[in-house]
Amino acid sequence: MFQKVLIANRGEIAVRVIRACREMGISTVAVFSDVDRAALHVSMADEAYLIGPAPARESYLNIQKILEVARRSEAQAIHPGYGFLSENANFARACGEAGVKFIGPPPSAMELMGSKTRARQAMQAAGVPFVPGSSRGLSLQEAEALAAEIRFPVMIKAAAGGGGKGMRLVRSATEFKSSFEAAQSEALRSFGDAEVYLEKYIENPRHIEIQVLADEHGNTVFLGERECSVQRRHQKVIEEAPSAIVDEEMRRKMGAVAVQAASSAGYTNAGTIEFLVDQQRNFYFLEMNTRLQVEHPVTEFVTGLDLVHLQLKIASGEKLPFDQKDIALRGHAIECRIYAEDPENNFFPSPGKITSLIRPSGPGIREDSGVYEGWTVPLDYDPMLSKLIAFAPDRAAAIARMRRALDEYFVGGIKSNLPLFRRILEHPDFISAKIDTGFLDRLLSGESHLSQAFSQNKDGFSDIAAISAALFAATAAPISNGPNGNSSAAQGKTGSAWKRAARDEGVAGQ
Amino acid sequence: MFQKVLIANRGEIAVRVIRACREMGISTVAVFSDVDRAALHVSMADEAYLIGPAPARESYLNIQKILEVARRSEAQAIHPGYGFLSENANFARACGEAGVKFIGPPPSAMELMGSKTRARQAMQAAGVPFVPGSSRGLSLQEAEALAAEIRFPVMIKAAAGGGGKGMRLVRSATEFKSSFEAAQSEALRSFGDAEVYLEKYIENPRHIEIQVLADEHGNTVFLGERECSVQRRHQKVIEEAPSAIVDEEMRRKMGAVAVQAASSAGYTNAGTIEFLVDQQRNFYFLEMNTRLQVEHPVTEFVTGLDLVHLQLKIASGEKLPFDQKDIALRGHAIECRIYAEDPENNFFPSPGKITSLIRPSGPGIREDSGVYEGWTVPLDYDPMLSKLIAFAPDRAAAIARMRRALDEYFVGGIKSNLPLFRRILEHPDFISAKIDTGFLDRLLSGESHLSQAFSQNKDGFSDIAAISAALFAATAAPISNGPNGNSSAAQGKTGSAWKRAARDEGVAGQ
Amino acid sequence: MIYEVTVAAKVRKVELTRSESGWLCKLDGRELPLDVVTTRIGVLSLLLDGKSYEIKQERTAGETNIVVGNHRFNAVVRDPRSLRSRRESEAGAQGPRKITAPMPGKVVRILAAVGDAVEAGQPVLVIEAMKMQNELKSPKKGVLKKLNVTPGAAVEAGQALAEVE
Amino acid sequence: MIYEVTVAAKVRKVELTRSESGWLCKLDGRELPLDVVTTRIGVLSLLLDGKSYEIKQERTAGETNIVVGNHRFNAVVRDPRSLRSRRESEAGAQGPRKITAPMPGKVVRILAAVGDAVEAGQPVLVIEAMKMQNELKSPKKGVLKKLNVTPGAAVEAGQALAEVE
Repeated sequence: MFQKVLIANRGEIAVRVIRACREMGISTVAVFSDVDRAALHVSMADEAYLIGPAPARESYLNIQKILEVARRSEAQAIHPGYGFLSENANFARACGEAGVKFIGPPPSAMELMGSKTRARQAMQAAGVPFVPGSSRGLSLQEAEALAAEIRFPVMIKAAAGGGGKGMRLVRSATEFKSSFEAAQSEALRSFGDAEVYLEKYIENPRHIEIQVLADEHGNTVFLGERECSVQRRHQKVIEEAPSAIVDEEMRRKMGAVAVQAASSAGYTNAGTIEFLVDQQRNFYFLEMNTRLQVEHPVTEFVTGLDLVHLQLKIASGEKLPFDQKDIALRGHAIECRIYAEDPENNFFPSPGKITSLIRPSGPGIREDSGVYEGWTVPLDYDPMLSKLIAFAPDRAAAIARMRRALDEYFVGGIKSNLPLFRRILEHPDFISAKIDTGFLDRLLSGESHLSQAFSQNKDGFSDIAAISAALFAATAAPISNGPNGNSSAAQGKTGSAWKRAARDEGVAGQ
Repeated sequence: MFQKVLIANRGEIAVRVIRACREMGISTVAVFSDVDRAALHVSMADEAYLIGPAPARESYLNIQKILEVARRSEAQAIHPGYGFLSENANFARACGEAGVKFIGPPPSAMELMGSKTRARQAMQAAGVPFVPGSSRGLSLQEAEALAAEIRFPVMIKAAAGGGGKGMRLVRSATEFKSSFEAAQSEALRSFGDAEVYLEKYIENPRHIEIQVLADEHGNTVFLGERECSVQRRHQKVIEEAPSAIVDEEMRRKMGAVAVQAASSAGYTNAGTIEFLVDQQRNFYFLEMNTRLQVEHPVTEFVTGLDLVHLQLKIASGEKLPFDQKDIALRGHAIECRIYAEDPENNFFPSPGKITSLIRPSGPGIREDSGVYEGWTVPLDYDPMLSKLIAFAPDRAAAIARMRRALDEYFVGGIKSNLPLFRRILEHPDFISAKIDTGFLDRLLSGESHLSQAFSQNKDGFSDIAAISAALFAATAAPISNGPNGNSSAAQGKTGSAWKRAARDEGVAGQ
Repeated sequence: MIYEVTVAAKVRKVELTRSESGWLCKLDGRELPLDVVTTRIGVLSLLLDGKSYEIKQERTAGETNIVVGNHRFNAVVRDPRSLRSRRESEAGAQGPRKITAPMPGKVVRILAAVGDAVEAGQPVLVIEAMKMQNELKSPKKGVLKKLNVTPGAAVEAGQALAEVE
Repeated sequence: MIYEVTVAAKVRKVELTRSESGWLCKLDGRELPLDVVTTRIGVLSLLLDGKSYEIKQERTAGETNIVVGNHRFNAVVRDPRSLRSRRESEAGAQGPRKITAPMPGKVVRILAAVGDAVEAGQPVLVIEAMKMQNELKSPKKGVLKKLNVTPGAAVEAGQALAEVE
């Protein structure tokens, strides 16, 4: 096993990996940018090195700088987390050349899976089921012809893409050209590569993915599925394991395909095969994520395993300590991604100082957090604060438990999307597992979110709220909010005045 | 299912039950004493009623007052937690007479198991294996005769006892009389009943217990065992599930005995049969705890079940939702009981204001806490702050995880026994599971605890500590500590001077 | 102390008097037998007729919300004795409409020029924060009268960026 | 600022100078390139030559400990400029030995009378707190000179209860 591991990431996932290393007796090396000096991962690591200014490309994406720290600290391996350099084959290759083990798959497998068109070709060759469409980048003309053949609606996707960037849904030939060009230019902006391809659009699909683990001795297993259909603009918001629509037979089939896909790509370490599932429960390969997923904790809860421990063991050359037959699922787990963003205001990011943080705990609750009370969430990165995961014997109990935990959870000083989760978890379609990737966008575009979230007619509660607002004003303790650090009294007035003005001017409803 | 449940308890267990009720859609009624107005269970409940002054006998043990609140709030059931009235058959009977369901066994089973001598008679009739000794209260003369017969060492125990009160180990005839009388008077003081009985003392036994669940339709199951051998003065300090020495066959045998014991007593709801296990792995009935145990979370982790949910279901008349064959154990769980007491100073209680609280979280960690930052731990009750539970695929990983979590955990303003746990979890005998009920007392009576806990020779760290102490002094922020609320600067000086004086005078080493 | 509190679209009058045992509270003239304890900064425990309420104050740069259990209420508190507060209130009710930054960030694009006619809801500028771009829209139909920022400018939450009349 | 800090049975001299970029630190005359950030009240993050230390200040009524990672150190800080501090220090080093309450509680029994000869380690009084009774013992062989409390008295942490000479 490694003696020292560098974590090339920040936030909750850096903390997650540091915890795993500590549990395994491995020293940890953190890297941080200028604005992250006081971040949790810096305090928690055994060593920490500044690698540059706030912008990610000058720090967390700076391969040279990170390898220099690895050399200096004599780290034997690098865990990339997710995001940043985690799916960058050049980084993996540079690690290898620098004599540092990259904790993830070989660069060749990353490259294969990183190009959606190449991945499609390879997976089709391996017999993996696919949504009808092209398996390579297309010109506008080719794309128009293919769209006519597989019929609208179709989806245009960036070949180098991910995270919803460079994607366009097209429902008719008339909008095709403008969408195609918009997708190309967004792909170019986001990934430096304008190549796009085409797929038949599946109406109301579910997003279900299979976790795989492969050691470096040819053993590959799958750890059940995750249902990730609750998405906003193609970004996962809630994930669960198992999926309500996957039975033992479907799980075996999807798992076999996932293992086949990973094996044929020469894959090692942890990875995820994402599938679209249509209303007849047919499943189609979507893409492979060649890294640890944000949502790995739900799999950990239902399998009883620790994926980061296993990643470290695999990367250090150990064999998988179990066979497929040893994997059993038990209970149900749900994860909510808590973001610093305002669900009542178009999900605008809400960085700033966390003046108060009350965290849920107790039975069946796990929180993987990257923040603490008093920490100022910087502007510069993904605004995820933490992941809240609930486990219970069955899905209904897990939902109830998550609601209980959300009621306990409180973030003061900045906006968070906590109110959104309560709304989702109370929705009859979510409760009955009638979810697909359009569920959340439909929910959000329905009745005014604002009026839903803010209680109007609960009279007892509004009485209490009115009195409490006055009590807070009367007992105001100094709260420093943001870099200006006004006293509470002064701020109360400024804040109220601003809010009043904002309301009058209709800004809040934007 | 009940609509409303009163929780006749405080601290972490009240919070635990409130959480379970909330998850099941049940309204909760808290009761509190004068000093608990700001306690966590009061804020978390839907309703809360003052039941009297701080002393427990005037509040949390006040049956009339609690039933009055039940009537007034229209609670349909009462959960007694553990301690206080939880094993008081009179209370259970009074609940029944008041038309409120007592969430626990019938009073008859509580009474049977509450008297150690009657329990012994009944259990012997049911064929449960026993440590040689008496099955009823003894006079001094009878006891002396029996001790000679079963041979020293023997243990004198209070018939109405529990928690180590009224217990005396006697190794020779010469000390017998004084120990017998001391045990009698302690039993009288603690339980209002001087009756004591006698048992052969098992050298270096393990304390292993079986969790049982029985519904009101005649179904009884067991949920595996817990190893509770790490005790200080007969009080459990660390518990784990499963036990390292219990294999499948022994588990089945112990489980069958436990189910037989519970069934023959007409037991319903959750209960625990405690066994002593000798070095040949023979097990002997010790006693039955007719309530939820402090350590129930380790069983929840390895079975995937929720015992409080099941208690509520059973009490409302539901059948157990599973059979014995559905119960499977997976992984390993360890619990540490975090107390406000000073392990470097003879475990003196350390009530006071919690000025800082940093709580561990992340994978495999559960915390059941009854406190929060800013809360003043009152003098009047058991000083347990919280329970920290770690789960991992195997025992070694669970120990490593618990150590990681303990490193994250920080309680400022009062002393806690956190440093003790690190010491235990690093001990080779604990790591190799060579533990018995004398393990911890031997560990504590060994080399000076003080010199162990305070690092002397870690030079790098002592440099850092010296600089940090000065930095804290230089940047001192006002910390209010205790009711006097001095400013930090003033307190720093007073504190230092006092400490210096205390050290000079040898108080710290007492 | 007397406060005017706007909650759930209603203006309520709250009178608070410190007594020896805590606070005496009147809501719209009605006295409430309230038992109030501050447990943490920004957190109150209230007991009223046996009901227990945990109240949290959710303050951000822009606004104050009061969380009662799992219900959230926007709250605007006014101390009627404060003259400044009253003046600002009156001023805010009229005049041209401002476009304000809802969070700190950077102006990346400006989509209209001073003097342009704009529709209600028409995007006027784009702000980037935390890797997301967000359009800020005109609150009303009118003419873009002022633009206080240029592309690349860093802005604070609440800062007035433009004005439509 | 100059401090004398007693840690791990050694007296260390710490010089702290505020600079623009933080603190300049000298330990026993040796300059350390320390990067210091306060993350929470009572919690520091220190970086020194790449090593990261999280430091927590564990203060109770009686003493201050410094927790470095999972190592705990008792720390006594003295500002040599403080005259009062110095005088107390000198006074504390001599004279009769006191028996002090290590936690708040109630005196339940007194086991020796003023004028009695006591052995080192002999129980002198019993304090009860949180349902536990604890004996307080004589710190030295001598004569019980003073008893400041009677059975039933409530005592604070650090309060001098008796004196042995």
